[in-house]
Amino acid sequence: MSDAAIPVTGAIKFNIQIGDELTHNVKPLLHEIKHALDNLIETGKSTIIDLRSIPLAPGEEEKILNTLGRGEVQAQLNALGLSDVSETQYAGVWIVTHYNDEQHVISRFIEVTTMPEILCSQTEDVMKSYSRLTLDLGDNLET
Amino acid sequence: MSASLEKGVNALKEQVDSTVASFFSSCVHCGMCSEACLFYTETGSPTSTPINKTEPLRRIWKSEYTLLGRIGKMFGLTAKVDDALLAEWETVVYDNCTLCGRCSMVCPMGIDIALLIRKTREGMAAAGHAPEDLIGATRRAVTIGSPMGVKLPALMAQIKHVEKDTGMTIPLDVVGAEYMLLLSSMEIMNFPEFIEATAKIFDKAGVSWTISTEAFEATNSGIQIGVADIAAELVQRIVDAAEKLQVKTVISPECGHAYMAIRWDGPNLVGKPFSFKVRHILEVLDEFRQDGRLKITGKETQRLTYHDPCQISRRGGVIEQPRNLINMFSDNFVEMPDHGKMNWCCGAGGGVSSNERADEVRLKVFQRKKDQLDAIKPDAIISACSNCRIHLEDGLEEYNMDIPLLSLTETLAEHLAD
Amino acid sequence: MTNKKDKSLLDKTGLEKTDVNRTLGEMLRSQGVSRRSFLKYCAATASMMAMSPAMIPKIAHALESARRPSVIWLSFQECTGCTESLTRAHTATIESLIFDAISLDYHHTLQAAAGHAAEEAREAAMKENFGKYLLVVDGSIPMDNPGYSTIAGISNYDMLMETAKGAAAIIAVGTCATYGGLPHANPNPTGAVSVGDLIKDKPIINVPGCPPIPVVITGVLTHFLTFGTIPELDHIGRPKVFYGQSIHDRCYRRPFYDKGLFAETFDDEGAKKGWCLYKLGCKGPTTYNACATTKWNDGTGWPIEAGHPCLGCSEPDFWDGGGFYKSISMPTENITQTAIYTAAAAAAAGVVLGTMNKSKKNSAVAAHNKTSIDDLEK
Amino acid sequence: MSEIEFLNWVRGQGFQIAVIIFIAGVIIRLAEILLLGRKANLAEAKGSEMSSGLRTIITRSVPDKSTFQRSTFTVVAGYIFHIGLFVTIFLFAPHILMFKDVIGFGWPSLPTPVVDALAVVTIIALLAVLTHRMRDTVLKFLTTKEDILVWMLTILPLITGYMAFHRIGMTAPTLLAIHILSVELLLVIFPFTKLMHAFTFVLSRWYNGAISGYRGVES
Repeated sequence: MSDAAIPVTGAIKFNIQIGDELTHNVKPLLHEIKHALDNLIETGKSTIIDLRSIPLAPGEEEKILNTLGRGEVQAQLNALGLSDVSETQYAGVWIVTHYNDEQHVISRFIEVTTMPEILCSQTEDVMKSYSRLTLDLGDNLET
Repeated sequence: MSASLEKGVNALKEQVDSTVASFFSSCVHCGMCSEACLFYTETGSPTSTPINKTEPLRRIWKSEYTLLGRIGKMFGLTAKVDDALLAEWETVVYDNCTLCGRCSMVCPMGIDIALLIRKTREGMAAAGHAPEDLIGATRRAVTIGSPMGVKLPALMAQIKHVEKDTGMTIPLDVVGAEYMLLLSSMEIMNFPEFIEATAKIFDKAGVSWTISTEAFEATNSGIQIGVADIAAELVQRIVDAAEKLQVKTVISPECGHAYMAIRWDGPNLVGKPFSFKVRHILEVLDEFRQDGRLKITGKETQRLTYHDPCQISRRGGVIEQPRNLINMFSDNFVEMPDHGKMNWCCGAGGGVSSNERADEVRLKVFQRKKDQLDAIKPDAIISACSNCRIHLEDGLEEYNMDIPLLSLTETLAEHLAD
Repeated sequence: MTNKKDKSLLDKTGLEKTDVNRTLGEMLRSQGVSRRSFLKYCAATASMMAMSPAMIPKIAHALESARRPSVIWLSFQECTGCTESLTRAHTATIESLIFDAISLDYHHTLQAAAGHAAEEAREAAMKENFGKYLLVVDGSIPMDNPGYSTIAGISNYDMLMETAKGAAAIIAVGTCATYGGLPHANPNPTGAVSVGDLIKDKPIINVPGCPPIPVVITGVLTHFLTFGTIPELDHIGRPKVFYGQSIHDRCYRRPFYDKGLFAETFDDEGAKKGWCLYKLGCKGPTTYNACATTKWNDGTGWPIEAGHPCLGCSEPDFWDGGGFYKSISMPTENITQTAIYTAAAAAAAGVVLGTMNKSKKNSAVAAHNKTSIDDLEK
Repeated sequence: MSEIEFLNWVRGQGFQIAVIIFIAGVIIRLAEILLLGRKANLAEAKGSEMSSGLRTIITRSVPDKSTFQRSTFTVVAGYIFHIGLFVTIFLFAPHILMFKDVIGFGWPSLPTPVVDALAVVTIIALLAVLTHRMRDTVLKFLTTKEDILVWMLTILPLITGYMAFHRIGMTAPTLLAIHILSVELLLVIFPFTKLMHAFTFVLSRWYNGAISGYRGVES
């Protein structure tokens, strides 16, 4: 398989010759992304597509990811294992991949949004960090 | 012993063989046979659907010769044959069927429906459900020797006329003659010209022939009414005469069912192969033609068509011969749509013409023949069956059509070169 | 490897008591899990439960306030494959959270305690959480002779009935517990029955499969944990989210079936080209499971992707389907032999019946009275 | 009984019972017919029975022009549903596997969408045939309860097969089991109804051709 935008699941590769768009799910999915982009422009609403819920033949996920390509933003989270968040060559189309701590993909989403929610600092965490910083500063003053 | 249901049922049981069983096993009720039968197409009556006419025989086959039917019979579930059924079927089987066999040619399963109806008649007759008129005709055939009651003196009188008109001698009871000619009562009474024509042709062809004074009647009411015993008795008379005169070939005249009776049913009725050949007059004439014994002069220019008598062409196998012969004296021969083995019956064969009760329907179904004739508008119709000929004349008159009927043998004789 | 993965489960089963009144949200926060991590956890959970991503906020909310349920796991006539499968699901941070969130109070394969101590743990958990605990069962129950399978001298039947009494719901894990499975296969020597055959008054969630897909087991646990309810079930008690569609309908090789392109053997061109495995006995068309989308081994593949037909393991009586390599359109019995014997017997019967026909006809001919002209009228 | 148990039963015992009745029935019926025998024809032959009989087995599949014109619907609809039945029964890959299992050999199949489309066409043709049967005077007159039963048990496997293939209304194992059961019902009634024409047409056409051919007529 050609190099995908994002490393794909699975160490084992089967020697299976597949025809183009075996499940006929690749094109419809790309169209769905197009409509989601349109919806984002018109109404500002985000769309999330769970790639695990779609039956795909070996290689088809790579095909989708290849088509979407790489864009300007690539971010890595370290929260309960790694997560990759990257914008594709189509601005507004993001790929969010969650790994467990054994580097296995546990879920992969295509998010059509201006900014995936998971990248934003969460209010709860911000509040927690405020109190922690306050606490830390207090400690420093004391020492 | 008189006719009874018991005898009828037994007769039907006798009729079942592997052909009957496979035919009934194959029927899918597609109804296509109805469209092959002029008694349906011209009346629209579904009871005239050919396969329906076989119902009494079908019930016997089902209840006596099939596993499920026999089990059903034990529980009274399989339909029975009773007098009421046979009485109801009498008009269906005798008045509305000429045994023309067109249905047998059309059935996609290959069921020989005409054969089944013929077999059904055996049971009907034995059970006393044959039409009065047919019984009368059969009685005359057995007791007098002719269904029309024609006796030897009548024949002799006609022969005298012919001899007087032509100056020829009609050979009677000549031992060792090559051919023995049979005649139908209708020819003797209505068309004595046939005797004259035949005599002329045979004379020109230079063959030896004879008429038996003991067995000159060709028709066989036994096969029309459906009593094999009587049919056999009538055939036996001819066999006896032919053997006595030591002829090589017996000639069946221009009569449909007579040919069926003597040519195809005959040996099977009497239970042994014949020691002589049986040929239809048209077959004999065509043989003469092939041998160059027929010298023809002059051509008919009028538009001629040929009506195939069912028992001679479709059921008898004489199809090419009449056409070969007509083409000798005609250069304007046209075929009706559905000719030859697919020709439509005139509507009067199979005993229908002897059955006064069927007169109305017989003329009604003539519409089919009228449509055929209207399609080609011939100047004259040739046929090779006296019964067809009489009925065609009747029908043409009924429908105000003015087309003359010709006998093939007679027309040929007129064109003989001197 | 197993040890490492089982670690947290074992931790949980060492009769260590945690405060059951704390919500999951509180618990996670106390462990220093960030909100962002929690969101990631919710997203992964939604994906695992085969729920729409739109459900993520709802899941987050539900998990926030979810309480740790006590779980009792009973193993009867089984091969431990289901537990093996479950531990495969328990590989890493995210999923381990789910198990951190439950209190697995009894599981005789995984727990450290043994003998009386183990049974005491079960009884204690039952008593403490009566009416609230979740009962997980794998394995079938022998009804022929209780001696076929006992635990601590207690027959499987007795233990099931006793433990089921106080259960809020029962999850039957694996085809043995759900439909009898292998022990139930013809001729069923132990008289094996399923949980559902014995218990009629409790909600039962059937999670069949031999074994079930690990994330399906955890998915169902998570659903219960998240919403405190049982998921929507199909007509044989399976959660519709996982068992709603047949393998065949979700199979990526389906286009080959539609085109009529089949592998005829395991090593022919068709097999190499990845064609449909129908002819090799694939039970995909009659099997409802999530394999085609969820896949196995951390989503790396599944039997059909590996070139092997589906065995139909999540369906009742899949052992008695005439063979794993016999296509579902084939008869399960040896018809050829039956046909030959039948033909021979029928030929004999046919000769008898045919001869009867012939003799009937002959006697009709013999009974024939010569019909003369005088016999035609009545 | 679970649905898979039901499916296993129809694939196992149920199928076995149906096949036993079908094979035994067909053989007994054929023996019943053939052992009746028929008398030798004593008339001088004008043609060959054998060659004419064999000819008619083939030629009777095609009606003459005039018959076709008079029975166009019956012929066309009949052709369509017979071809449709042939294709759906014998050229559908899963069915061929079944035959292969029973008789030991198989043959190539048609692509599934082709069979699928033909199944629909066949169902439509059979519905049209029944409608015609109910409306045509002659057919209405000839129609017996057996005809209706046979019609129902012929269309049933097509409908259930279509439903099983497209998974309409019920779960796949149940649909498949119902489909197989419907075929088994068809097999059971087969030898005792007009369905036997599938075998006996060879006999009756042969006899027809032989009878005619003996007299020198091509029938």
